[in-house]
Amino acid sequence: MRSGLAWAAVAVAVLALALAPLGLGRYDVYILTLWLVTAVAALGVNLIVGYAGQETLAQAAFLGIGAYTSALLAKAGVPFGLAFFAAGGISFAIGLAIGFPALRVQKHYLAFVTLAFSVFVWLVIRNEEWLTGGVMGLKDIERPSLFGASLRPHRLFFWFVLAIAAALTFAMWWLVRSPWGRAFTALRENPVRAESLGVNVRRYTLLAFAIGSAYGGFAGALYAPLVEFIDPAPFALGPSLLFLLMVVVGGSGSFAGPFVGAAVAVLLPEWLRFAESYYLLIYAALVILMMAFCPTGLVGLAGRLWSLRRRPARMAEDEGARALGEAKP
Amino acid sequence: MSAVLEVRGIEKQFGGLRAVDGVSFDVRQGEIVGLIGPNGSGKSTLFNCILGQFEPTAGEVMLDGCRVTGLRPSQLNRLGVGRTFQLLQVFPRLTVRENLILAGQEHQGSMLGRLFGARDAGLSAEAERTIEFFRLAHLADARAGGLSYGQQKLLDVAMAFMAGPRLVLLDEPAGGVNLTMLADLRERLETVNRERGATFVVIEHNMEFVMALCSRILVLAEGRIIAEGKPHEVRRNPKVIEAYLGH
Amino acid sequence: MADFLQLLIAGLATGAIYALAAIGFTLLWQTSQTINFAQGEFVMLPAFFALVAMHWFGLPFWLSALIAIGCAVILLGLVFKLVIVDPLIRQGVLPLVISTIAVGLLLKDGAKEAYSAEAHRFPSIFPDRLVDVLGVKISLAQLGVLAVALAAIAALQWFLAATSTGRQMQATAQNPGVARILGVRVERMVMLTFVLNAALAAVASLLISPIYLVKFSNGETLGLAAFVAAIVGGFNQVRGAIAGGLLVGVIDNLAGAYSGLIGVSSSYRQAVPLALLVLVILFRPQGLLGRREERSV
Amino acid sequence: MKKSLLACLVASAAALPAAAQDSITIPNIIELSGAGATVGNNWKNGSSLAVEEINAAGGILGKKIVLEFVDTGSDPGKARAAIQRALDRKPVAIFGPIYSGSVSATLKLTADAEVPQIIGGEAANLTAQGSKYIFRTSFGQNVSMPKIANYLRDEVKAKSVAIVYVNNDFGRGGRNAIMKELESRGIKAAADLSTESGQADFAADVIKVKGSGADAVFVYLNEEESARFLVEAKKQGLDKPLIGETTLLGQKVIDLAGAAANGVRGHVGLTVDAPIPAIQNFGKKFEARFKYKPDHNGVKGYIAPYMVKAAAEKAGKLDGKAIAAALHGLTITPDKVPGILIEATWDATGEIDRISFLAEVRDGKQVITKVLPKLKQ
Repeated sequence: MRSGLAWAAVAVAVLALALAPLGLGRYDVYILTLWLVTAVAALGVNLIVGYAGQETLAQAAFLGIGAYTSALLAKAGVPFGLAFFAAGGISFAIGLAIGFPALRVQKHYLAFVTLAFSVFVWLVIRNEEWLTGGVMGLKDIERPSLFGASLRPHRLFFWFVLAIAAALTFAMWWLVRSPWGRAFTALRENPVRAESLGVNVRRYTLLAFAIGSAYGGFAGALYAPLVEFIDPAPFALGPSLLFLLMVVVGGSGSFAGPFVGAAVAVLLPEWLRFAESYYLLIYAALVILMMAFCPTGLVGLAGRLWSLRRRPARMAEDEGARALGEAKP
Repeated sequence: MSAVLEVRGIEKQFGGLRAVDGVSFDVRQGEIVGLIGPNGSGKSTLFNCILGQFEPTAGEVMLDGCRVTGLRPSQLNRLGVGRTFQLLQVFPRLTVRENLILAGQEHQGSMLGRLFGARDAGLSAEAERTIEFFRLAHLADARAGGLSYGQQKLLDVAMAFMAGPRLVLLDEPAGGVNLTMLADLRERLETVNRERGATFVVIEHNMEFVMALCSRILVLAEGRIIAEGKPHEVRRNPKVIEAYLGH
Repeated sequence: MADFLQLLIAGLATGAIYALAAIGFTLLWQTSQTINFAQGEFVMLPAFFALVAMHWFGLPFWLSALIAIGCAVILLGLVFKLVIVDPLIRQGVLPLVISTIAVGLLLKDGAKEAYSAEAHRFPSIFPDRLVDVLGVKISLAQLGVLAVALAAIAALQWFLAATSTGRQMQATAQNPGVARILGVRVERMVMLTFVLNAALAAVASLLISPIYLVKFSNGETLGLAAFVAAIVGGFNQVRGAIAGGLLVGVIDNLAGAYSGLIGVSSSYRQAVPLALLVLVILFRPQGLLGRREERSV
Repeated sequence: MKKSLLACLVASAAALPAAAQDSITIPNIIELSGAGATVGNNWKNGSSLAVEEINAAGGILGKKIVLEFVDTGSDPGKARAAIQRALDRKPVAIFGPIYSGSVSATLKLTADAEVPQIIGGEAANLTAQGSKYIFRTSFGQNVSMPKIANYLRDEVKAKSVAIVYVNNDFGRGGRNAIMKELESRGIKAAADLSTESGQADFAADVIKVKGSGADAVFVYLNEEESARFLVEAKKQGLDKPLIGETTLLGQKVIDLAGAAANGVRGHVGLTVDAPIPAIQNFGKKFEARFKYKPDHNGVKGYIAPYMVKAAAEKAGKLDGKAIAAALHGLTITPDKVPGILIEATWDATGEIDRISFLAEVRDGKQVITKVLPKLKQ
């Protein structure tokens, strides 16, 4: 009964999204597309941070790996489908390669290694001019074609991205409700106990990190044809920190969190346009308030308001405190 | 009967402190062995060395005659060794049923099979049975974090049995559990032992509980085994009395 | 050889500043498990306090410097602890880490909007003179930076080891539970580490600004360097942070000069300290001088 | 319901302040945060100052100008989105971006929309891509680097040169351009040193320069890094001529580097320090208004509105296409439009042509040693 309702809500949301561009201008459609692409990368961060309880400071770097992989392959004449899976696959493999040594040691070390990796990727993109175009970037990245029709028009490209994002979202949903998802939750809540129950904590953590990173790669493969231009700036350490911020603001560990967080990150600068360069200040202040009063993020806040109406307030608070309070090392 | 578990000269040093100092013992199929000793005598450290949580400084552990020293806890678990911890360790955000399925799922099929297969990893029926067996049926869909302490303790123990282990190491299962629940717990453990032939090693401070449950008792003091025998023998052993009273 | 010494001394002077910032990292980590991603901004900001005092209120430099340290202690020590860390540590480590990232953004963009996006000159405490030692040109300013930084570190070490308050702080850092039983006023000690962190950051700021110039974005490089230094040296030891800071400063300079010898372009200079970090994590995860923390069950 | 909510959210995001009939809005898509924040804020202040003056004098063709500032975060992707958004509202012109990478990412959009884009970028290739709608506010590196190379050959008489550049789009572009020019003049590049934006310690770089045995050093860094480099060079007693562009010889560098800047030489385009009363007057106005000395990006921002004004008045209408057409081949003189500061001409590719200077720093002051004429008289 409840799940039937949830399915209906999802169907309505997807339908609404599919129809949205009909009433919107070119720039608005661009922003919506950017939101979807950002949300895909954020889904990956949420898997790593929210479900598996690790910290990643390299999602923007994986976005970059995906973007350059797909752009370079597209320029070499490789079909988009292949380039797309190559972008995700390479990110997955690199995720395994850097996660493997980092996860031998304590919790925060994955964060440290990804931080170093993030800077390193940025340096490679900037320095290897022969491959990546260096600081001048790669121009004129073609949008893919489908059945012979170019997806250059902004609405067609939006629908294309929507379809891919929906598929990736479904795959993520499948993953987190499978036994793997249960294992992820277990290793976040209590890795020692999980290990004693036969959960290979290192392997699951590594897989969560690699799959989350692959989502960064997939998002990158969509980002390049969306913007039609890439350069090193959006793949630096700073944007990686912003990915982490966005997922926590949305609600880490909740399935809708990344979508909400990405919406805030993409749309807030638009809403705060009147504030010109002050919007970063406002955003930062909001994040701090959010963390202090509702660490479960906007989704948690919405849930709390909802249950306040329906249940005694005390229970809702307990729930909120429980959600992130136990993420201690 | 053959020895399920053989412990040979286990030592564990923390800095200058020798927490476990050359412990050897065997546990045979179907036995319930109690491990007692004063606080700080190294019981939990010994467990952790056997179970791969700590790497012992010296010595080895054999399971069914195979050397398993240095294996990770998850590998040992998949070889059929279950355990509980001294402090309560359930997953508060999962339901009772989910906790139990989690406890068994890693023994079902392959990694990929678990990803693409059924959500319950084919364990719903087994979970149901375990829930019934530990008398948690009315709580099956409640979040574990919302259960009372005793109920959580039962769940904790139940999880250790989910995968049908041959050897279970229980660290203070009776700690903090009220009297009625305690009798329940003992009776359940005895039933598992009888019906499934599971072997136990139990650390316990509650002497009544341990004396009634165990067929053989090892006494640990200052990292060494100072006495071993049937419950009534151990009870009268002067070394044991000194170890307890002298500290 | 002279070149090498030149690089070594320049690297040590910069490294001493990294060490000051890195010590703060380790102090906060030890007493409250806080990873402060705003640490670079903590070093960037106090120089702005001094600039405001000098240029807006026309105060002399020495007074402005004192005011800068005072403001840092209050805002980056007390207020940071009470307004940011205290409410957030209750929510867990991740929300706190996220918040320090946000604090960093806030301070950086705040300084830019409130003062300016320009780089500013900052008066040096030390005379602008050069001494020539065995063909190595050393500026008095550099020596001064090194001397003051090392003196601050020595004073800190002495304070931690020889005073009763210092020992209580160490006890708090190692095991707050036990410290509390022993009668240590743990809360006060934790607060003191935040104050110390802010004071060290302010000293670092006043020392480095004549060389780095004062700019809102200075914290990015500094924070990263201090972070790397803390991990390389050992996150749980003050002496580790010192060694890490000096090492990162020297290695960065040597990498800039000699990376060509091993066929690496100097455009990868930034990668060298990070490679060191990864190596340390792989082979000595507790840091070069850190204590090993046994995995708890 | 969800759809309308979404549409509403997005629409409200894009909603613009309803522009009054008697004013026109010109979007500035510039670097207000991130690595380019200094550059962008100078441009912002410069263009604001010019617009205040223009509006006080009655505006352009009777319309007041409203500037809208949009932050790119120094990210070309965001710049592109912002330009797209601005173009959806059909402005008569767009100002910015200043980073060449961001310009490169956006110039096709403005060309397709036929809206003139007045840029701050200096990379050589920007005007070579066939856009009829971009206009520079300063020399491209394709113009300035040959002048520097000539200077190195004829005045400095260097046979080999060490190049120190900042590894961003500005520095990297200049480095690539000067390499080409040096090669064609038979001058050897003795060292090719990449440095970081925001780098503080130049000890290693100066040692490498010294070790290279070059006759002269070409320093192509942003102002702050230039100052830090000069201080280190003086400390280590680097005695080779230090040659540079506007970012090495500006008053700002002199202020920051102090005595270490003395003896530095090179070629400068339009700077606040040029010995021309109109320019120095601008510098004073700017400093009075914003409490600091502008750099050349302030000048770039300042002349942009005056370019639009002169072109619109020539075309007789406020229309993007007409303004662009009018700017091609237009010479604006300060006697007619004082805000242009110095006579300037735009060619068919949007390249700017005006006089420039050879200068050196003596006793903490920039001294012009020679005035180079416009390329085409």
